[in-house]
Amino acid sequence: MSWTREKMCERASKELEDGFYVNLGIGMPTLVANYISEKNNVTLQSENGMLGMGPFPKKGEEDPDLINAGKQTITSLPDSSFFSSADSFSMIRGGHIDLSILGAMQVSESGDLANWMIPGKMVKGMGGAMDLVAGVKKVLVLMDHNAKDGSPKIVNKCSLPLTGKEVVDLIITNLGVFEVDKGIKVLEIAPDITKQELINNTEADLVFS
Amino acid sequence: MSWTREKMCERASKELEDGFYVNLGIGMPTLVANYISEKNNVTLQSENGMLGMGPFPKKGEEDPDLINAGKQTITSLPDSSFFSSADSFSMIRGGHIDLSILGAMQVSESGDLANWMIPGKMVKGMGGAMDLVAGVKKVLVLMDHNAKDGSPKIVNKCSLPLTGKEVVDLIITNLGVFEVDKGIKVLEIAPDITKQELINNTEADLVFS
Amino acid sequence: MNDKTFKKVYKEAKEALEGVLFDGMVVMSGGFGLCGLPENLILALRDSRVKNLTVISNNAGTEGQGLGLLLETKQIKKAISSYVGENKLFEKQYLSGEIELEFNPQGTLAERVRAGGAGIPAFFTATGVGTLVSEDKTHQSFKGKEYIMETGLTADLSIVKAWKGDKSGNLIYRKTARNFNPVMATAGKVTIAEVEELCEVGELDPDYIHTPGIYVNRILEGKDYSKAIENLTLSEE
Amino acid sequence: MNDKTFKKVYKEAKEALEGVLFDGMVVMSGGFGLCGLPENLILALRDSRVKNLTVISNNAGTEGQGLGLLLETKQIKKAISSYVGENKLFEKQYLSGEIELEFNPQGTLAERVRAGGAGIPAFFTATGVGTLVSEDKTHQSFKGKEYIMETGLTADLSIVKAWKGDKSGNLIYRKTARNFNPVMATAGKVTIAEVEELCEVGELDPDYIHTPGIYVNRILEGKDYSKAIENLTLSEE
Repeated sequence: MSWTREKMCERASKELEDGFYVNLGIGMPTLVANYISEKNNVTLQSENGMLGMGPFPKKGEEDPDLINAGKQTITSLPDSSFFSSADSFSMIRGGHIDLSILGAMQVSESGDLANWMIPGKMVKGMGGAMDLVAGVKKVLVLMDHNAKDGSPKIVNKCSLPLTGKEVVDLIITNLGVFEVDKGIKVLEIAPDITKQELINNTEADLVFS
Repeated sequence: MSWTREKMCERASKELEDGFYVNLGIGMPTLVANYISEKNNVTLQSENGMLGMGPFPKKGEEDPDLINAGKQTITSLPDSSFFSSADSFSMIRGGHIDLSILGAMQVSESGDLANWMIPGKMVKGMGGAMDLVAGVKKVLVLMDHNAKDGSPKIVNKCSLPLTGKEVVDLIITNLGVFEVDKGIKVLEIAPDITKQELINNTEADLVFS
Repeated sequence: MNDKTFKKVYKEAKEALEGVLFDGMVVMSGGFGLCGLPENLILALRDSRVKNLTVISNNAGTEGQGLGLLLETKQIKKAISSYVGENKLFEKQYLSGEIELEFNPQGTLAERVRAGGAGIPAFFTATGVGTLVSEDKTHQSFKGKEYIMETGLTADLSIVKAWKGDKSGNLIYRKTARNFNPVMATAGKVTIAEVEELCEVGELDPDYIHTPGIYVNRILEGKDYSKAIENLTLSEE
Repeated sequence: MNDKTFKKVYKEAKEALEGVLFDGMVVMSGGFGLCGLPENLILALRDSRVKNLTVISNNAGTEGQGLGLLLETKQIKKAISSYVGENKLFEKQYLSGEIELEFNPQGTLAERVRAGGAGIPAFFTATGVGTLVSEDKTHQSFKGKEYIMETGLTADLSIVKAWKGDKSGNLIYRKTARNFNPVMATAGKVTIAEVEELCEVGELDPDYIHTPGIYVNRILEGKDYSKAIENLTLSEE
């Protein structure tokens, strides 16, 4: 049985150590915020210029001047601070963010990441993704193990244009948890998934320990 | 009769156009502030991180957190703003300051400026002078025409280490006012000073109009 | 530009734009999505019909909102942005070749603008190394790590939106409506700011000014802010 | 450094320095002259007797004040500064070869520190072109103007002084005591801040934070600030 999205997010949240400053990408990574316990002091950064991102607002409390990088209405917290885009990316580029969680189209065995562009399709832009993967201390990819057409997303070499080269540290999919460190090391396998199933669904060579 | 220091400062103050943002160097240039009329909106920048520098404080009103680049106690004005050293020099380097008035040891006919170092003597450092002359739109040198030993300070080529190359636009001395523009053009001569006296006291060729 | 008259305050956005516009100019516009947009100035820019603009802005607006307004009137020749999703009109004009597009990583875009305002012609960053962004760019290694060189950006005109501003041009932004506005204010040959509340000089605390007045050539109090929300998201309880 | 325990608040400067000092380390210290100096942390640094320090700071203090204290104990091996006047002890140690000195133009120093904190390994500036400062540096021309390349600076430890700070590390500076403190806070592998007033989280307005808490690993409320005035100048009336 492969992991549900909820289970994947919960697993990803375990990577958020006490005191971590974390940037969560748009989409599934945003949901990881639901699994942050109040006990461990995790601070969320939003690259449009905010540290200390709070939950979504209650109805009627939304503020058009207070949005996250996905343009969603959010709230602030007592320890929040606001700053410019330049200051925000100085924080990111300068290696001050401990962890970034992003979605991906492809990850290669050397940690190359592709998640911004499909040739031939309209390109919306890379936004802050290239800055995040180049600057943040640890990059975690949270994605389905296979594309919708069933093709593997953990590949020998990305066929799609890269977002960053040798940037991914950890991959969490619905089938398992993988460390990128001179190859793809299998750290955990979802329940009832066999090694062979993992191998069948992965193009890159897997290292089992 | 050569100009007094007061007269020199008063003459320099005429270069402060309405609406100008101005940085005044340490020493005689600081005194130019005394000749700024309230009518023309001149704003003084202090490179340690302040725009809108006010007069020196009255006794008992000095604030150790409020100093200028010469480490003198100063005051703020209603339009003042404070910022970091990095932001201050972004303002300077980025060409946002209209005019800088500095002292000098030597100015060459091509506008090279030497004012920070005498070889063999203890060097205190260039502080912000190199940034100012490289970044500010117009650089005015305010200095005695001759050194204490009588040697000319407007020279063919600076013998002292440079603060900046081809940076000086205007020179005001006790003997006259000079524009640096493919040579040293004499704009004004102090009363009772003859052309010959000027020439005798200047190493660089002078262009009289 | 040094405004010799030191009359920075303008009543209307249209009036504030007078004398600074020309076809083919480069315009920077603050804002992130629809947040912190100089709405009045964008409208006045549209009404001016100035054309062949190169627009530097993180996004290209949505249909009928933000810079989307300048797409309708085909005033934009080129956009330098990090993300232009959510805009079918942009897509159409891009695919038909009417509009040129240069993508910059968001942090690189912000830093290029900051560099432009700070007199830094170029800097090195690891962002984009090994990607399409690095093509044709100077590569250099520092302490064993590879970087690419990016250049500073300036504009003929920067239009920014602040929360409060005083008549000497000091600005304060509110929450995440700050975004690209402060850096763009520094990088325009002329910078025009619109504010929700125009204050008298002395009303703002000098310790909390985000944009010192030196960067603002003209200022106006905007009106009828729509402050549209692009993606209203509420908590469930 | 990520402080896993998230216990940022320390009672004493001495305690705050525990575990981060080593001989030969690079230390950045905020302050301009005697204004905005981390007085408590400098004293504790002196008392620690850590030696062979490379100190990055705009000035070298005066005798018995600021970094002058670390000169008395000969803890400084090298200084990277823009101006070291007004300090006879520095002069003596420099002339005798006990201390190494690297002068940077003040704006270049500030920008190098900012770059270090912002992940920018190098940038170009016109400051110092044609002077001693440009010797042995990479020259490059942009749009017909000559620039030199300067590199980013980081430190093993940054010590900074703020006016108010909260327990999550957010800082606010007062007047010109801000100076180099905010950029240095970003460029230390470990940054320790001392504040005049330690506040509870939530007491500072998120719009007016000068240094976001992410940059501050440890924070303490300082005491007995001397806040010496280097050059008392009064108006005549």
